[in-house]
Parts: sequence; C-alpha cells; structure tokens
Amino acid sequence: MTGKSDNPILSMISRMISPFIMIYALYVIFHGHYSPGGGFQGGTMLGAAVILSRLASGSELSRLLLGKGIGTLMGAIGVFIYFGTGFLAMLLGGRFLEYKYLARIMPVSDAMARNWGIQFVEVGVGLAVMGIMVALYDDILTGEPDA
Amino acid sequence: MKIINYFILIAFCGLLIYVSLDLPNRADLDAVINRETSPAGTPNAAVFYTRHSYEDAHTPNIVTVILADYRGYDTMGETTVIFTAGLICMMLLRKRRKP
Amino acid sequence: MLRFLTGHYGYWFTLILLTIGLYGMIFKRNLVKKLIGMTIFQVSIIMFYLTCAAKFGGTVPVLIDDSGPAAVNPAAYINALPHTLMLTAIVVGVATTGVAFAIVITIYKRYKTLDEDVLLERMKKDHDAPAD
Amino acid sequence: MTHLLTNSPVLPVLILLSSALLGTVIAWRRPSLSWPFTISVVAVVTAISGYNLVRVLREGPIHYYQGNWAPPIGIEYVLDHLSAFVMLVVNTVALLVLFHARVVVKAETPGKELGYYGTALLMLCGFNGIIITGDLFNLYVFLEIGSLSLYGLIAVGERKAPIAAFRYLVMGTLAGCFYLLGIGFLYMKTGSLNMADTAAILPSMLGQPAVLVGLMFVFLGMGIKMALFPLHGWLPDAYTYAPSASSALIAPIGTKVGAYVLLRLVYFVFGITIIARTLPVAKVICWLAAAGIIYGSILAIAQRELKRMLAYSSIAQIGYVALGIGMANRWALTGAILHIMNHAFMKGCLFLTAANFRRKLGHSDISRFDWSIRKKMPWTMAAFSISALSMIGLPPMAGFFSKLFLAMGAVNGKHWIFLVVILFSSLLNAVYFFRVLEKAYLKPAGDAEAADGACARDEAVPSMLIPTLIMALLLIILGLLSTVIADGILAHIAPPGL
Repeated sequence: MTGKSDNPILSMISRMISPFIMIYALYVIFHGHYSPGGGFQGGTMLGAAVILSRLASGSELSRLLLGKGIGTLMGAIGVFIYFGTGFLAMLLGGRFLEYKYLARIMPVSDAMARNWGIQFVEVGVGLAVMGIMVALYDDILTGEPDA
Repeated sequence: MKIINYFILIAFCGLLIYVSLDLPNRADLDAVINRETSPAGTPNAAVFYTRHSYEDAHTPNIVTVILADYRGYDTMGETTVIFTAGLICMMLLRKRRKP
Repeated sequence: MLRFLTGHYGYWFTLILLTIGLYGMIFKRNLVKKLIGMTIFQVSIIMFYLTCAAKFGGTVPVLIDDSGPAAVNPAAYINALPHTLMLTAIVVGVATTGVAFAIVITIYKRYKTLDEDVLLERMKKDHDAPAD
Repeated sequence: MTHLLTNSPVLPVLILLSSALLGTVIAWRRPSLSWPFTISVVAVVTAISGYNLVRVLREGPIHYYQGNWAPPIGIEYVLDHLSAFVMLVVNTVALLVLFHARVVVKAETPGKELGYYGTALLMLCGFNGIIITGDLFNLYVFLEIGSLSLYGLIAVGERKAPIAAFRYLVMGTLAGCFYLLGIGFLYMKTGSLNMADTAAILPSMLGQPAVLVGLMFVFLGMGIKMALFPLHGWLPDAYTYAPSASSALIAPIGTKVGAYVLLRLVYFVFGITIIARTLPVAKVICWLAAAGIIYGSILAIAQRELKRMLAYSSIAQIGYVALGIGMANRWALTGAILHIMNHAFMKGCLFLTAANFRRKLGHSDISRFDWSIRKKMPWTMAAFSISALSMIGLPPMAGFFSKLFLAMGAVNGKHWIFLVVILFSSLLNAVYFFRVLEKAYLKPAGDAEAADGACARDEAVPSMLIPTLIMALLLIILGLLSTVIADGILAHIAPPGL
C-alpha cells in the first residue's frame, strides 16, 4: 500500500474508528479501579489505535497523529511519571512507592491517597506502553517502503 | 546431535509429568496457597490481598491494588522492561543521523 | 481417580504446550520459527500460573460488597496474585519478542537469509575473509 | 537529606533507572553530553554502594520494605554482607569499563552513543536490582531488564554480532522461562514469593517432587545465565563478536550475577539439606564445574583470537565459582565469593587490554603478536601481564588467594579430585597465558621496520589507558587485602546450616 491507501473505504473507516478506540482505551485506563483493566490494557489499545491509522493512511499522514521519533520519548515520560510518584512519596517522608504519604499534599484520607497514587501510576504505565508500541512499529519499519 | 535434542525434549516432558502428579488439584479450596496462614505461620499473601485491598486503597479491583500498590515495584520494573525494549530497537534499527 | 483426573488435566494441557514450544525452539532451523516456539513456551507458562489461580466457585477478583476485611469471603474470589504476576510476564514476553525481531531484521539485512544452516556457512565464509 | 540516606538500599537502582530515562532525554538534545552524564551517575552509584557496605558492616543486615508493606505482602530488599559486597564490586568494575568506553564506542559504533549509554545504565540497574532483591518474582523482572540490555549491547556490533546476540537471546529467554517455571512450582507448593518466607516453609515439605523439580528448573535457568559447562553454548560467540566496549562490560559482570543468584537461592532459599542429601544438586554442580574448568582451559589453549580465548577462559573461571558453591563448606563458599570479585577485575582488565589492542593494532590475533607490541604499547602489555599472572594464581595478585580458599575448601571437604582439578587447571591457565606473553615479549618481529627496535611508542589514548592500569593495580591491592576482606566481610555471611 503506497502512501495514501488506494482503498478509500479503508482509510475513511480507520479515520472514523481510531478516535473511538482511543476513547474506549482512556475509559479502560481510568476505570481500572472498578472493572478489569488498567494501564497496560489501555496503553496497548491506544497504541493499536495509532498503528491502525499508520497502517490505513500511511506514515506521512499518520505523523500528524503521533510523530515518528516521539514514541521512545513518550515511553521515557511515562516511566518517569511512575518513578516520580514513587519518588515524591519518598521525598514526603515514606518509603519508595508508599502512597500513604501523598496524603500530606492532598486533602484526602490515607486510603484515598493510595487510590490517587494508583491512578497516577496507571496513567504513567498507559503512556509508556502506548509510546513504546508505536516506537517499536516505527523502528521496525525504518527503511522499508512506507507501509 | 539429533539424539541429544530428542533426549532433552523427552527428559523435559518426563520432569513435567513427574511434577504434575504432585501438584494440588486445580481448584480445591484447602490447597496450601488458598489457606489463611502458610505452614510456617506467616500470613498467606493472596488471602491478605483479598481481605485488605478495599480497606487499604478503596479500590474494588484487587488485581489493580496488587499491581500498583502492594507489589508496585514489580510493575515499575516491568515498565522499565518495555522502555528497555524501545530503547534497544531505537538503537539497533534507527538510521544514524548525519552529524 | 476421577477427582485426580479433573484436578490435573489443566496441568497436562500446559505440559503439551510447553513441549511444543521447546520442540519449536530446538528443532526448527528458521529463526522466525524459533521465535514462534519461544513465544509458545512463554505463553504456556502464563497458562500454567493461571491454572494455579482458579478457585472452585470463585468469581472475578473485583470486590462486590465493600464491607470490612473480616466480612470478605476469600473463597468467593479467585486468587489475584498469579494474575498480577502474569501481567508482568506477558509484557516481558512482548518486550523480548520485540527485541528479537529487531535483531532478526538486522541479521536479514546483512546476510539475506533466515535459515540457521545457511547463516553458519556465510559466517564461516566471513571468517576466512580478512578479520572483521 | 539524611532522610534520603535511610532509603540508601534502594537508591542505587533508582538513580540508575532515573538517569537512564533522563540520559535518553538529555542526550536527545546534545549527544556529546551522554558519556559524561553516564560516568557521573555510575560514580555516584558506586559511592552509594560503598556507603551501603559500610552501613551493613556497622548495623548488620538491613531489610527495606517497598511501600512499607511487610515481607510476605510486599516486596523486600535485603542488604546483607553478601549483596552489599557484590554490588560494590559490580559497580566499581562498571565504572572503570564505562570510563574506558568513550573512545571505543565512538570508534566502533558511531552515531549510536545515545542508545548505547542508556542501555548500559539499564543493564546496571537490572543487575543491581537482581543482587539486592529478596523477592523471587522481582528477581525475574530485573533479570529480564539486565538480560534485554545485554542482548542489545551485543547486537549493536559489527557483522556477526546480531547472530551471536540472537543465539544468546533465545537461550537467555529459555533460562528466564525455566526460572519462572521453577518459582511457579515453588509458589504452588508454598504459597509465598518472599525468599526468607519460602525458606521457612520449605522444610515442612522437603522431599516432595514439585519442590525438587522446582529446584532443578531454577538451577537449569541460572546454569544457562552463568554459562555453566554444558549450557555455555552462547558465550564464546557473544563475547567475541560483541563490540569491544560491550564485551568488556558484559564479561566481568554478566555471568557473575548468574552465579550470585545460584548461590543466593541454593544456600538461602532451598537450604543445605535439600541440595546436599535429598537431591545431590551440590554434587552435580561440582562435577559440571570441574568438567567446565578442564573444557574451558583446554579450548582456550586452542584459540587463535585473543577475545575468543578470553571467552573460553571465562567458562573455566565461572567453573571455579560453581565449584566453590557446590562444595558446600565455609572455605569453599568464601573462595567462591572472593573469586567472583577477583575474576570480575581480572576479566575486566583483560578485555580492556584486548580493546586497546583492537583499537591501536587493528586486530587481536595472537598469531600476529610479536615483540613490536612491547615497544608500541608497553603499559597495556604491563597490565596484560599482571592480570595474566593473577589469572594463573601467583601470590601477590588476587587470583592466588581465591584459588587458595577453594583448594582449602576442597581439602576440608575431602574432595581430592576437585583439588587435583584446581591445581591442574592452574597449569592449563599458565599454558594459554604464557603463549601470549611469550609471543609478545620474545618473538622477533618479522618485518624490517620493527627489526631495529626503533618503532615509535604508539600507546593507547590516556582515557583508555588509565582504567586499564587502575584495574591492574587494583588486582595487586585486592590480593594483599584479600585476607582482610575474607575476615572482615565474608566471615559474616552465614548461610543457615553451614
């Protein structure tokens, strides 16, 4: 499939579907507390949405959705969010990854502080998984005639 | 050389059969991993998670609580594994920028 | 005897998958087929952990009634720990397969083959050439 | 600040992890900054692991709970004499090798510094995480981080490196899966993932098949990781075809961590009774190690290329460590741990000299060595000679003392065959090292230009030479200090029942 896919139906449908996949992926990430789901599953779905648009409408067009070189950087930011939450808890006086101490800077009880800590961590993981999935796809594809 | 490979495969199979005979039944409730306290008297981790996860983190999904809070360090290590894979693929495959 | 069979058939399926994976890794000459065997091996270990987690009459480990720790009946929920561990093992499997495919691509770019025997010959031919 | 230092056990891993992330982002903007950043980070981590060792000597073993959850519930970091000592050794060797790596990485893998230093930092993060963890599954996660980085560091090399890296990847992943299967069986029987907890539960279910097969699989997995004799297929190609900086980084540290994990699991989790009596694992380790020593030494003699010779000698030397683990008495255990340190420095120094040769002479073929090398590169040859003599085991150098402890362990345990193996293999070591020394010092140079002995001194760049000489010097200092180390640090390591 060269550049813009010659099949208008495919590119049209993929352009319509990938936003909804992303919204559902965000739901899976943020709803991980109450139903099966969480950072990894949501991040993979986000990555899948971006790769769907890469496949259907070619890398040039899809660069608007997510740049070529940004994947690894986003992975680094995701892991840094995870590490930062744990380190922040350590700076506030607890052990590493002890979210109870986040309650010192948030107006919530200890248990809810852990709830929020888990939430930040899940977002970090989701970001990391999405970034690296897309980065792997782009790297494996370097040098090939654009898919 | 082929013989050694076949021997390895058969030995591996035999070991696994030998183990599966001794493992507890698949879903019985009084197996060692489902009891309240382990044979050495220490609390059993899995049952502790089921009981205390809502009290500790107000999160009904027990797997998420274990994943991010009780054993959160594992998950950070695992996110690092993903980042390592991304970094290595970038290093191996990406064309060198022209200095 | 029936109790023994119903209790252990899960392990034997995992055993068959493990053997197929190991067979693929040892006997197959093509590099990609070795990777397929490796992935089967990893996934079957995940299956093994999940067969350990089952409980008779247990449901998904999401708490229904959020009453105190004493009121929760652990027998009602399946064992959540192996499931958490296997999330990690799945991701490790994906990362290893990703790196493996990156390496296979660099091999293919340099030697234009994926068959191990042809690869060894070309490596030897390289060896006689001036030192790399 | 003092509060941060109470968290000192976890700081090395965290700093390495965060600096790998930060380093990737920083070097994205200015690639020239990646090497100084990496060196400063590893220097800070080495200082902290030194502080950790002092803290352990002062306060005894430290148990650090992640997220403040007690062991069977949460993950526990155990900083005792063994882990603090091995961490300091690994970080020091990594610091010296990375200091040397600047020129070599720029020459052999141009344009890839960004990923290279990030992966090296992640490898160190993985290995530090393995050494200090007290949780079985957490060890698997950091084992994968360390191994993935190793595959990447090897695969970035020249023509044949990806093939060696692929073979190592398949065997390494197989080893990781065996280890995971082993702890799966253990978890099914004991219901706990914490090492100390499992050690407390196991005696109540000693002879049951699942525990024994779990031990077998864990031993098989770690045997591949540490390249024990029949499972070493991946090592010669991996060390030879990897870029010089990577093989100098992997050879001293890679297999030692596998040996450390085997030692930690066999003595502190399964305990002496299982490995000595119910299942003769100790005997199997001893015999495989002895076979490995002889096999590695003989094949090292037959090698034409210096790095391949060093790779086979690595298989022999890891056999010494396994022999020390297998003989299961205090002397042999001290000898094994001391040999982990000595071999890390010796192999590091040898691979750095091989990198210097490759950098300056363009090759490291033993058959093409002649005495022009002594004139061209006197200091590198001096470092090579010191580390070669230490490998053989001559008194002032460190190698002698670890072999001494191993020999006394063999005498103490009445393993006469292994005593013969240790002494005979020292002879074999002498053969394949003197072969190189003799060529470098006595063989008259063929071509005329060097005949009159006036060839100019073409020594390696100072930034490559200084770490090599520091390592050679350390070998002598550590040799003299080895009794202090043995009594001061290693005497406190008391596995239950030994």
